Amino acid sequence: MNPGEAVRFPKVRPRALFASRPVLTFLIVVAVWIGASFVKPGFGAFGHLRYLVELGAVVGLAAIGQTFVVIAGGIDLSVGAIITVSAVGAPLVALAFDESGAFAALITLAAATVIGVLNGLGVAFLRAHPMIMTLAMATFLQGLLILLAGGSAISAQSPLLEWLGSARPGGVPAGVLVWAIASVLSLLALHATPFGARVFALGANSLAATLSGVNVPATTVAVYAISGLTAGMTGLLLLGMNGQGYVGIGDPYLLSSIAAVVLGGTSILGGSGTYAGSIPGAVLLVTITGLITVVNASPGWRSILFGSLILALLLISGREARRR
Amino acid sequence: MNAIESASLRLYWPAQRQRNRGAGGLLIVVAAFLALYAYLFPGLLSVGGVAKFAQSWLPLAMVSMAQAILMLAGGVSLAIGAMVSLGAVIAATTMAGPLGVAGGAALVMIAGLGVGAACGVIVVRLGLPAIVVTLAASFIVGGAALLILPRPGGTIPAWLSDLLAGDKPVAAWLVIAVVVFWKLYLATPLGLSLYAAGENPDAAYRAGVPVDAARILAYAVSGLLATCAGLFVAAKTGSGDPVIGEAFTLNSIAAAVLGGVGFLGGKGAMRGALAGSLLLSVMINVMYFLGFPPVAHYIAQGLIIIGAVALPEFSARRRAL
Amino acid sequence: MTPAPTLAARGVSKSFFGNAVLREVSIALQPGRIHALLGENGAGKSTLINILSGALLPDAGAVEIDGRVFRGLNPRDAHRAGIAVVQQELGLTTQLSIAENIGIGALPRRYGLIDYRGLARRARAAMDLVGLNEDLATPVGDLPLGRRQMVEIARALFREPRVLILDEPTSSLSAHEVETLTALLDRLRAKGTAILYISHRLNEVMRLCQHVTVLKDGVVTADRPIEGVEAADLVRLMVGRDTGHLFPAWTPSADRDPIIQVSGLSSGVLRDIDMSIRRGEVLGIGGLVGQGQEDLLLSLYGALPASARTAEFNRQRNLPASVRRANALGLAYVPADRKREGLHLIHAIGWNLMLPSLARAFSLSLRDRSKERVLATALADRFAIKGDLTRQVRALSGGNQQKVALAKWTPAEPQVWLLNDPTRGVDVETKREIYALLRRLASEGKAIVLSSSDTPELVHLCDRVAVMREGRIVATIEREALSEGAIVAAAMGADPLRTAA
Amino acid sequence: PSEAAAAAKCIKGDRKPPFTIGWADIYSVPTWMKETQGTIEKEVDELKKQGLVSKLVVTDAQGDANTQIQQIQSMIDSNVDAIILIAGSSTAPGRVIADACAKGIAVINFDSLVDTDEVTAKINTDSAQWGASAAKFLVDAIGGKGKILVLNGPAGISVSDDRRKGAEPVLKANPNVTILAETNTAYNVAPAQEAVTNLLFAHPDIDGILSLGGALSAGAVLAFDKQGRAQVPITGENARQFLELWKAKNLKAWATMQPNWLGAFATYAAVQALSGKDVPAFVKIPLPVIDNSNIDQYLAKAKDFPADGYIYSPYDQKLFDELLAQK
Ligand SMILES: Nc1ncnc2c1ncn2[C@@H]1O[C@H](COP(=O)(O)OP(=O)(O)OP(=O)(O)O)[C@@H](O)[C@H]1O
Ligand SMILES: Nc1ncnc2c1ncn2[C@@H]1O[C@H](COP(=O)(O)OP(=O)(O)OP(=O)(O)O)[C@@H](O)[C@H]1O
Ligand SMILES: [Mg+2]
Ligand SMILES: [Mg+2]
Repeated sequence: MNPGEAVRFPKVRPRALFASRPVLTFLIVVAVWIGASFVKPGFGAFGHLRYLVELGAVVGLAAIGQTFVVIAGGIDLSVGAIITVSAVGAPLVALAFDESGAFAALITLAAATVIGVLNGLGVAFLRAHPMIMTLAMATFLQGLLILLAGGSAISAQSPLLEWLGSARPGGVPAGVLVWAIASVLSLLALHATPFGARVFALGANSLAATLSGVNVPATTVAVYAISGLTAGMTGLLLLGMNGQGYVGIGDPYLLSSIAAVVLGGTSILGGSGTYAGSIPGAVLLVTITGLITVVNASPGWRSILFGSLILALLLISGREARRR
Repeated sequence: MNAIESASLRLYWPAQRQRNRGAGGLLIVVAAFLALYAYLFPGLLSVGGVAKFAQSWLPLAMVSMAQAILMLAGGVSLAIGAMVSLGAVIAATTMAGPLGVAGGAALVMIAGLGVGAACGVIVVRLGLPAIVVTLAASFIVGGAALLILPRPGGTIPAWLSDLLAGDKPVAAWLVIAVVVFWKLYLATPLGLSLYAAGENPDAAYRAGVPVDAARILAYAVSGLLATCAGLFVAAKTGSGDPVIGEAFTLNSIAAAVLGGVGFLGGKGAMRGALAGSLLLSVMINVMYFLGFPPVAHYIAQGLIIIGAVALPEFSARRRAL
Repeated sequence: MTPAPTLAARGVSKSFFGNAVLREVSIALQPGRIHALLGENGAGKSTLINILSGALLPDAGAVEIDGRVFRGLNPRDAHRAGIAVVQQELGLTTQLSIAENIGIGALPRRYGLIDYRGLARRARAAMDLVGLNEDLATPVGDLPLGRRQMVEIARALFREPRVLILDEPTSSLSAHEVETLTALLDRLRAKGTAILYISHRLNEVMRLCQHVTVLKDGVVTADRPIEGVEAADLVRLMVGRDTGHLFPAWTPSADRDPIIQVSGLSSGVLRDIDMSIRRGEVLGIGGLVGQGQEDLLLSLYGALPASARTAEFNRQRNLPASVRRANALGLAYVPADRKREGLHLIHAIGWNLMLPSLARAFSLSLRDRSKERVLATALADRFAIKGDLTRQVRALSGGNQQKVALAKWTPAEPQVWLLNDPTRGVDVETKREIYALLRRLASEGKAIVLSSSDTPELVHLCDRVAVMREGRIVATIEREALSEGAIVAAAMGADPLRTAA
Repeated sequence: PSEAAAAAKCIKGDRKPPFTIGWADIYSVPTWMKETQGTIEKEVDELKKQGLVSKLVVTDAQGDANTQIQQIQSMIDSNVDAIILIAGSSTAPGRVIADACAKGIAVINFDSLVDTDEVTAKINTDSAQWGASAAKFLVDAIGGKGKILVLNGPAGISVSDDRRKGAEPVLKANPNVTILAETNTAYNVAPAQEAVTNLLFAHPDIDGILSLGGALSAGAVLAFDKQGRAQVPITGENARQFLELWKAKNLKAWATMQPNWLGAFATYAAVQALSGKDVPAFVKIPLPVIDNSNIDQYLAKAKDFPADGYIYSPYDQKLFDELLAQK
């Protein structure tokens, strides 16, 4: 590196790294884990922490697409419905020749991606606001579910889903493995490819992006397609973990995917952020949920505690990040 | 002042008219739906018909305004539903007691203003993202509602229910009262500052606009509207329910966005949000009278929502060509 | 002993993230005097006026109003003390009406409500001062850039200030509007207003101001009456060395084949435009502000739907249907409103410089960061964009932002540059560099289309100037006939030199 | 007149067959609701054949009690002859239902009940008895002492509150049974599995699970299974997944049900009331019990039911008539 370049691109100081939202969120997760294991010994058991990460994988997978969409300046309110549709729909495409269930999974993922593409087309070409487009899509999918759900009595279990839901190669739950691979790919796509740069450009200023030659419609369609795909993956994982898809299985993951993204430091206004923050964000959310479950209190108090914890943690990470 | 001069100095009403432009397409769609509804159900065009319809629309109208105010200020709230529930349970547990209707209503308003302002202070002063702060608030407020009333119950004095939700179109008058309240609010310097503070807070601050105060006030007013919507729901149903408001969160966002209120602050007008909520509300009745089965409901609802935003977009583009 | 200045800064210093931007700067504004504040882009002018008006707090030093020291001055206090600022970057609220924008922050009230009658009357008076004749109720979002600038000025006048601070008020104004403003400032000065005037247009400064303070790298290098100072001296004080002519020598280039030819182009306000753009020329687009210049550039760039009877772009038939198509045909566009259309403010400078290349690259190829760094460094060096390129663009001064908006296109080696007021807010030194760059590009056989509100720029730089009025090209003035007078005359509709485009 | 005197509440006797039935569904998408809707449609087809019913109008409030009120209002506006409903809130629809009743519309409320009495009839199993029976089974199954988890439905909902309240006296009477923790989740598998797994780690010894409905039990069984813990006695409902797990894991379990044919029965009762028959104000449906003695009968029918559905007990008109005859 020549000296001019060193001035132009100074090395990131380690201290600055520690003040970054992803790292900070990660540290908070670790702190909560340590704190909770003192209060509730069972909380810190390896098996429990592993389970929390496994749950985090579900939220985290859904948060992949949500991160792309939010960075691109949109929001996807149909992830919950897409998750449900794939979890309920996957057993319906079980085919006789397809013994592993892989083919059915592929069809399901393809369908979920197509739903995402439709979202993207609506946002890009009908110019419908992302909230409106994806909310309307969620409504459509509810209608679709009335037709799909309960119509058939095929049992869901295929070897692939069984593996996804309960295998632990090398002690790592399969879902976590899938999540890890998907995370690496998304981080690469977001930060190491021109496509990722376009996503950031689109979210920060779509007009300037257009005038800079970015293919805004194509990029828009792509991010929603990614969101559909990862929601589909989430649906399959849930199906594997619960042995059964049911209507409403995806509902909790709409708000939690958004919360994970924002807790991880991605701006809801678009244009800035990273999936690296959504990862600890997702684990943080399931950790708090787990923590609240073991607290003995009335439902009202538990709800209050949950909200207060989120707020308190946000205060720590949010404030630190702003000091930069 | 001569006539020509006064003509060139007209400001308030022309400025109001200008703000119709963005909402024009939607207003036409809404009018069409209302006409269709009246055609399918002629009973709408009676005092009782208007009364009943206004009763079902009013809470959604109020929460849509509560949401739109925040969006104009560059925020958003996921706690609207919980605030409605809170308003409802406070009303249902106090109004029949020693506090009476007036005391209960005051408590509802104080709770709305207070919780709203607290959210506002956290978002504005601490610079935290509104969406997560209000998500947290939704759990806290929802929890508080459950503590006040762990299961549906409580009562609202019958005369109040009969007054607000009887056969007289009191709810319709309330819609008008809320709109007047909003226009008054927007006619105060702090109210109008909402637009400037929402669109470009830095520039507004430099122009001497009390940005933080305007935004915190917006949160407080939003909270007030939400808990008052809860009070009305409680009166309409004669009782309290700690989870009655849940659906209002997403519906309020849908109505506001449908009405052209933007997410980045300072974009859109309240009439759009009101029109959006009216569309969402009347749509339910129209589909019923058209005899749609539930599957068709879902499909049609999606199509109507997309259509209402896409059609004006297309007609606008054709004009541009 | 002179009376206490109306507004003064005493030894103020300010740094951002450890970079000193102002070092012990003092400045004193006297009533009845127009005080010029000069300096290169990034010298700290805007920062200084932000401190004077309470928008920023100094790290050290103090602000005095009428001799009284103010600590923790905020914009509201400053307004109350009679200080009004026209900010460099537009800060209007698009949905509100002109009148509401003018009044906001100081709305007249009655029974706690806004007094709309009073607001209308006073806003109209302020608008009359700056020559805005639009309807009071027009939403500001409907106005073109230049008119919005006038609204900003009217907003400052609305407060009937004792101190008026103008940060590059003329950067998006046309000659005609500049006239109006100049006359207005003279009148205000005569009435005893203290005025601080920032501009990169030295001729304006020489004509208007009585006193000058020059900033260089955050330090005052001169503070003296303007009488007896030459423009060249001022440049030397700002830049720190002798410089040559602002405009490069004009030499006709050899290559004069048309690269773009359109006839009957219509779009938006554009009516039936015939034009040809040749390789190796700088084609100026002149006219009053908002006569369709921007629409013309945008429709050539595929960013506005347009139709044409015939069109030939780089030997391809048809108008480009999209920006990407235009880029592929070798066109690049640099917008006037760099904040909204040109740059991604929250992203790094280096990232902005790379965006057009990234927009063209294959989606899922891996980015080569080290190559990007080399390229970005080279671009920054070439355009004299100083410092760390990992900072956000929004931390750059206005002029430097403009350089980024221009520089980012060079790696694409466009054949046709569509430039919309590219020197808006750019300091003289950078202007000189940009002018030299444009001529060099032209001599390399590239075509430049330069729309500018700065008439001297058109006169000295262009091979031809097409003057627009109401969406039409009303005249095309060849090099030999070019003069400011000819352009203004054509723009105002009094041109005898009318020739075919 | 004599007929009118005997007539059920709300009925004025001015409505003639064939009747229009309004089915104000709170949320039509969940499988339990779809199955219920199936029984209603079947019953309506039957009644149509008899010329008693002309039309079934269905609304779907998408889970929102406010929307349900609006839709019931529309039913009143369009003058249906009967409204059958599952209430989205035990209090909210009270006033609109009373309006309907005052207009002479037969109102039959089943499953989730409203507090108001201004209805023709309410039809339901006894939630308190549900909770009590479940608790009794569990206490017996763990030998009268031990540590248990209690899985409740969502907070703030009457049904889940009532079931829990029903269990309370039984638990009180057995002080050796301690409650380690309680949960409130939607009546679904995933949240229950999540909560129980978290609780498994916090509490090393769990002797039994008092699950008060829906698919919660299946979630708990899956949680134990996945964490490799030995299954414990558990109560539950007739969700097919739970019954299948019960058999597969050889559980010590007990289940009851909220029969889906309540829908069909409500339809039948509405027509009976409109036809001038007397209908009791409250029809209490005896709780069917599923235990090891009869689980195979239920599982034998499993294939006729959706994989995420509920296997309900058989019904016929004779059963309905018997239920209506009760006092
Ligand atoms: N000029 C108008 N044309 C039609 N309706 C109007 C007009 N002015 C007010 N209203 C009524 O007022 C209601 C809400 O108030 P309004 O829409 O004026 O708030 P607003 O648009 O947010 O205010 P502002 O325009 O200042 O932002 C609308 O639903 C509409 O019925
Ligand atoms: N908010 C900020 N954060 C970081 N750096 C800033 C900020 N504001 C200004 N600077 C830096 O301070 C320096 C001075 O900026 P300033 O805007 O005062 O320059 P200027 O003299 O007005 O330039 P121009 O003529 O281009 O407008 C620049 O280097 C700029 O990068
Ligand atoms: Mg500046
Ligand atoms: Mg500048």
